Amino acid sequence: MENNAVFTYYPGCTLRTKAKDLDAYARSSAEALGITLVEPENWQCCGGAYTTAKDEIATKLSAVRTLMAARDSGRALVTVCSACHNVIKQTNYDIARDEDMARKVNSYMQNETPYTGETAVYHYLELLRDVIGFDKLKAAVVNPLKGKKIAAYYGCLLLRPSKALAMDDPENPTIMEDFIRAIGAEPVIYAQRNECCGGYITMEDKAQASKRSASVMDSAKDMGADMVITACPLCLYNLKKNSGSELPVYYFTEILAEALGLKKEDTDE
Amino acid sequence: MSDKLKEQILRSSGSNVLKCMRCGKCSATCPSYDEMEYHPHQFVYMVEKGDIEKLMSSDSLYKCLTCFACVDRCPRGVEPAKVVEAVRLAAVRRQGNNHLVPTDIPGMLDDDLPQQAIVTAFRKYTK
Amino acid sequence: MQVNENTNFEPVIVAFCCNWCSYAGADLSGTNRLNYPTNVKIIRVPCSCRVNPMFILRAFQRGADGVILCGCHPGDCHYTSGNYFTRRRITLLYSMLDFLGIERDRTRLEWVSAAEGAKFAATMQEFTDAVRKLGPNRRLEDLRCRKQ
Amino acid sequence: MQRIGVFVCHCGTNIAATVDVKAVAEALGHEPGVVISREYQYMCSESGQNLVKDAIREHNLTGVVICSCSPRMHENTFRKAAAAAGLNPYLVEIANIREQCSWIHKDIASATEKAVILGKAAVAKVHLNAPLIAGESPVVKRALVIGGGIAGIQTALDIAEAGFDVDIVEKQPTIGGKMAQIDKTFPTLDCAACILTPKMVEASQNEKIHIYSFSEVTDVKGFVGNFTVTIKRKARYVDETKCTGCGLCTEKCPMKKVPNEFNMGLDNRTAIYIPFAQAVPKVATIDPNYCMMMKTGKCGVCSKVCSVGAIDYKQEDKFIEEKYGAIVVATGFNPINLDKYDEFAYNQCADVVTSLELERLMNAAGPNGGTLLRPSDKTHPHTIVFVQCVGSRCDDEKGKPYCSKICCMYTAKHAMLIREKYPDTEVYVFYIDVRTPGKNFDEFYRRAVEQYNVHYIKGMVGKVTPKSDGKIDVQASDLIANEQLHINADMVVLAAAIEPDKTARPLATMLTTQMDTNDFFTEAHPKLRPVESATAGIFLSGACQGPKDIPETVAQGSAAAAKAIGLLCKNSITCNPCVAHSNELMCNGCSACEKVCPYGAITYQDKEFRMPDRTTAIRRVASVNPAVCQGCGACTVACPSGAMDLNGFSNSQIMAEVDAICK
Repeated sequence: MENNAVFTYYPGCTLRTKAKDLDAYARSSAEALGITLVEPENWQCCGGAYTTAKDEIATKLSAVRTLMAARDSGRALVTVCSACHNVIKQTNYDIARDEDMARKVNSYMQNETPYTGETAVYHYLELLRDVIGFDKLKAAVVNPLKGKKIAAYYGCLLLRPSKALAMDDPENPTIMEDFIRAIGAEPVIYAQRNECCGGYITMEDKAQASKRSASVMDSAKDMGADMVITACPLCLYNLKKNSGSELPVYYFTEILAEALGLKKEDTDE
Repeated sequence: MSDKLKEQILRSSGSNVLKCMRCGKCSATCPSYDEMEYHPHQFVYMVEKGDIEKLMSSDSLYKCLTCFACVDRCPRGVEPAKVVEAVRLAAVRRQGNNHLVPTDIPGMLDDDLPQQAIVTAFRKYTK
Repeated sequence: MQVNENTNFEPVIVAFCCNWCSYAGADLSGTNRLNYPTNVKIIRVPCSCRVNPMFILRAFQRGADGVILCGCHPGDCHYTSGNYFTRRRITLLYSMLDFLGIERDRTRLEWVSAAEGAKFAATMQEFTDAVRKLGPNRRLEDLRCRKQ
Repeated sequence: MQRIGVFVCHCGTNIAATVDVKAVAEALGHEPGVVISREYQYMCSESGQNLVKDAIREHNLTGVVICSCSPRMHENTFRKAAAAAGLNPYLVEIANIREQCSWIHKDIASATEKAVILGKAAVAKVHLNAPLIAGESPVVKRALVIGGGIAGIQTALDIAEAGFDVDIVEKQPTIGGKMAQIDKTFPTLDCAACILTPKMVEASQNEKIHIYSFSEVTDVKGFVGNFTVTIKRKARYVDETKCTGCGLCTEKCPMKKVPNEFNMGLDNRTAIYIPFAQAVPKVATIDPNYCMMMKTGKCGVCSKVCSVGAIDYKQEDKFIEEKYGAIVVATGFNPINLDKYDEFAYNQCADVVTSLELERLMNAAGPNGGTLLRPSDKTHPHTIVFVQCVGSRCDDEKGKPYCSKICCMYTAKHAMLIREKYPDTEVYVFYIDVRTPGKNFDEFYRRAVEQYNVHYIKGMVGKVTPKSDGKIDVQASDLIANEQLHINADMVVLAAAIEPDKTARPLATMLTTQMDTNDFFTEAHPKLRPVESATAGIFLSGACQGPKDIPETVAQGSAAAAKAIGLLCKNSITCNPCVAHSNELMCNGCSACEKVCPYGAITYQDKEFRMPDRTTAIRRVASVNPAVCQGCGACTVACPSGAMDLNGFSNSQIMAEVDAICK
């Protein structure tokens, strides 16, 4: 436990600007739970989306740099943004299995020690489940969110492709529901929780983004949710801005911090 | 030409379109189905047939959300989203075919839009 | 003597055939009057897995120029898994032959079913031609075994 | 000193036209040990055979070589002739100079030369032939059927009908299997219970049939004709011989909240239970996981109400050992677990059910007494969506690569029955292909469409979203209309793939039979020996060999019975003498042979050996069971010490042939 308690922490670019809450509450909660997060120097943007094409190498390099930094630090890598997590995990999965890709990446980067997917990558939620444990988290809660009916929104990035992400059952996940129970609230299970919010389509097709995010929010509301939580800044944006729903949406780290008694009264939101 | 293009797309996607059994589950699960002119199962089928130019010029390329629902739920492991991505890449790699140009961006922004969206859109729409 | 030998060189070829598929396939090529070279002499074994790689080496030692081993197609073995053993053993034999510097083309493993008379004949023709091109086996033949 | 006779056949002109048979006989006459070399027009004719017989007697031959057609043709003929003349039949060798010489070559000189070489190889081999005696092994006149579903019942009835004793081992408390759970059967729509239960009763009343219910096979030893099987009789805490099946205990049992397996967990049973009214044997069983007496020592109600004193809380598992001549495997199938397919919300919504659950929901003896009601709120469903191929025809680790074969038909049946009984219900069937090869099958499916207006849609369901009002949003593709549909349904029925029972694999290991990668038992030949396993004496019945419907299962059950009867009819079986044997003095006990034997014919024994210095030593040595060995020879090559050899194809014989050819 003690050895595992220090992690390389990759916040990602959005957490530096629009999603500061996601980042700040993740850090303060980790500290309260006895976890040290060390941010690598000079990290770069993960690229936002993983390019699945086999003939794309350059677009995968920044994720490899992050993975290598974690390897060289001798620690596992933790991310909290769903998109960064997805890109980094897919890169790590593919480079460990696709020899051709590993060869090209390593020769492109002129690595002295070739990178072949050695770094362990956790999402912050996995940290809570597998390293800290939801039981311990429950014991650490000072301000249980009793009576709150919370719908967990996974979106597509946290679970899929399930082989690479390997975080939870992609069709009937439980990690966020277990998290919600641990902080004293009641999870609301609704089928649209693992369907896409519309993502980057909001850039050029607001109508489609609205349709997608409304379908998610309506399903959550229909099943009786008081609020929705997510780990992704873009999901949060779509669900709030495009869905037309009144249901509040929060980052999961925010309610985590609230349950741990770390939340400041006046936040940006 | 079409054969070469098909070969390129198959190589780039890493997908084996011959595994498809035409069940249509990809299109059944696709969240963007109604916005698309050609649907995921058609991408797989038309690439297999070598009928790719129609796909290249279709707006459907930019409607796929890369949510991987079709990839995870395909019973045959065909990975339709990777086929769509390969066709889209082939399209935007043609000179002057970038789907998104930087000068368009300011008009798309609002105060809350995370830059993650911009980065991702650039990854997906341009070369 | 060595110079002339290649022109009218007739290789000695030993074919091991499993009783259930390949031997029956060889019979079928006879029944259909499909021609293949007389160089090929068949030894009947119950299963290709009965063939000890030692038999193959023995054939080379005694002056054979090529050895071909025929069994049922994978999955069709009369004894269900015998030809899988054969396949692995021959792979090992190949790596040994490579190590010794013996042309691996002198040894061949083929799957011939009882219905493939034509394939049997064609394979034997082709293998004989290939061995004839390689010339006589001198590296493994033990001259002390050469009688007469 | 060997005295070998060579006989060269002309086969009319078949051989003689391209091979100079006289020259062959002449050349082979000079081979060492050859005392007579003759040629004749037709060796296989009676006079040809007499020539051989006379020569054997006259020259006191120790070996015979026939240069003729393929041994696959007449080896047996000449072996019999030799035996008639007093020579061991395995001292005859055939040189194939027809199919493998005269028929494929045109040039007389080279064909003759080759025929001589083939003859020399045969002579060289026959020098080393040893007389072999085909062993015999007795057959125990009793069969074991593993699995008491319709396949096992049919097999047992047929074997009993032929007059042999047969035991059924069934792991559940009752026989009947999956068919007992089914409501109606396609394509005739007769009630499954009405046709199955009489057979169950027939099996229980047949004095040749003994049913070991609630029992499992735990060990199998022996070989064809002589298997020794250990059967575990699991404790049911009720004395079978005393229980009358009155059912009073099940009425009085206070523990009433046990999920009822027979109804697929859709309702509850008591801790002491009889699975269903027509169970055979009709004997109660206590479920120790729920029984209050077993768990806390407080209760004992069943014991108090039982008038015959059948309850025995202290009963323990018993092991019995029986001998059998033949074993029939009929372990059947189960629907797959659907946890990996939760895009269909099976684990999130009570109204998403499997087809087998729907059978129970529609069955008159089921949880709703035959009225189709939603499990969640017991209301009548008005829109039902069927999803085909859930987990079948998959090329991923979640599903099965094969077609489950029965789903198209039972779904048509369900759809039709629902439309008939509840015409106000809309029924949608999403299909990839409708597969209906079978007598009256396609007509049945067409009736569902044309007469009952079932909506068949070519496409697949992609996402099922249960809603708070109890409705279920079914998102699906319609490939012909090229659109995505949303159906507001009340129930969703999933046609789950079927897979072999989980007990099949450990059983296959015990029986040393082969299975495919899907755990279906492999038949000895896919076309010509469909109900036999590759292991002698083990036969296959029903869905354990592959997905099957009821008519096919019954047909295969009877076929397996016929094969078993064919074996049981014999007093003894003749064994192939060309089997492996181990030289114990050379064997180093490494087990290499044991590992490659596909039949489990090789075992190891500790044996006492006398050492040169008059001490004795215990060594572990291989021993081959000649009744089980099929003579493939895999072990002979695996043996590192050269101890293992094969009769009729020994190392020295094959090398003698090699030498003769290469010389």
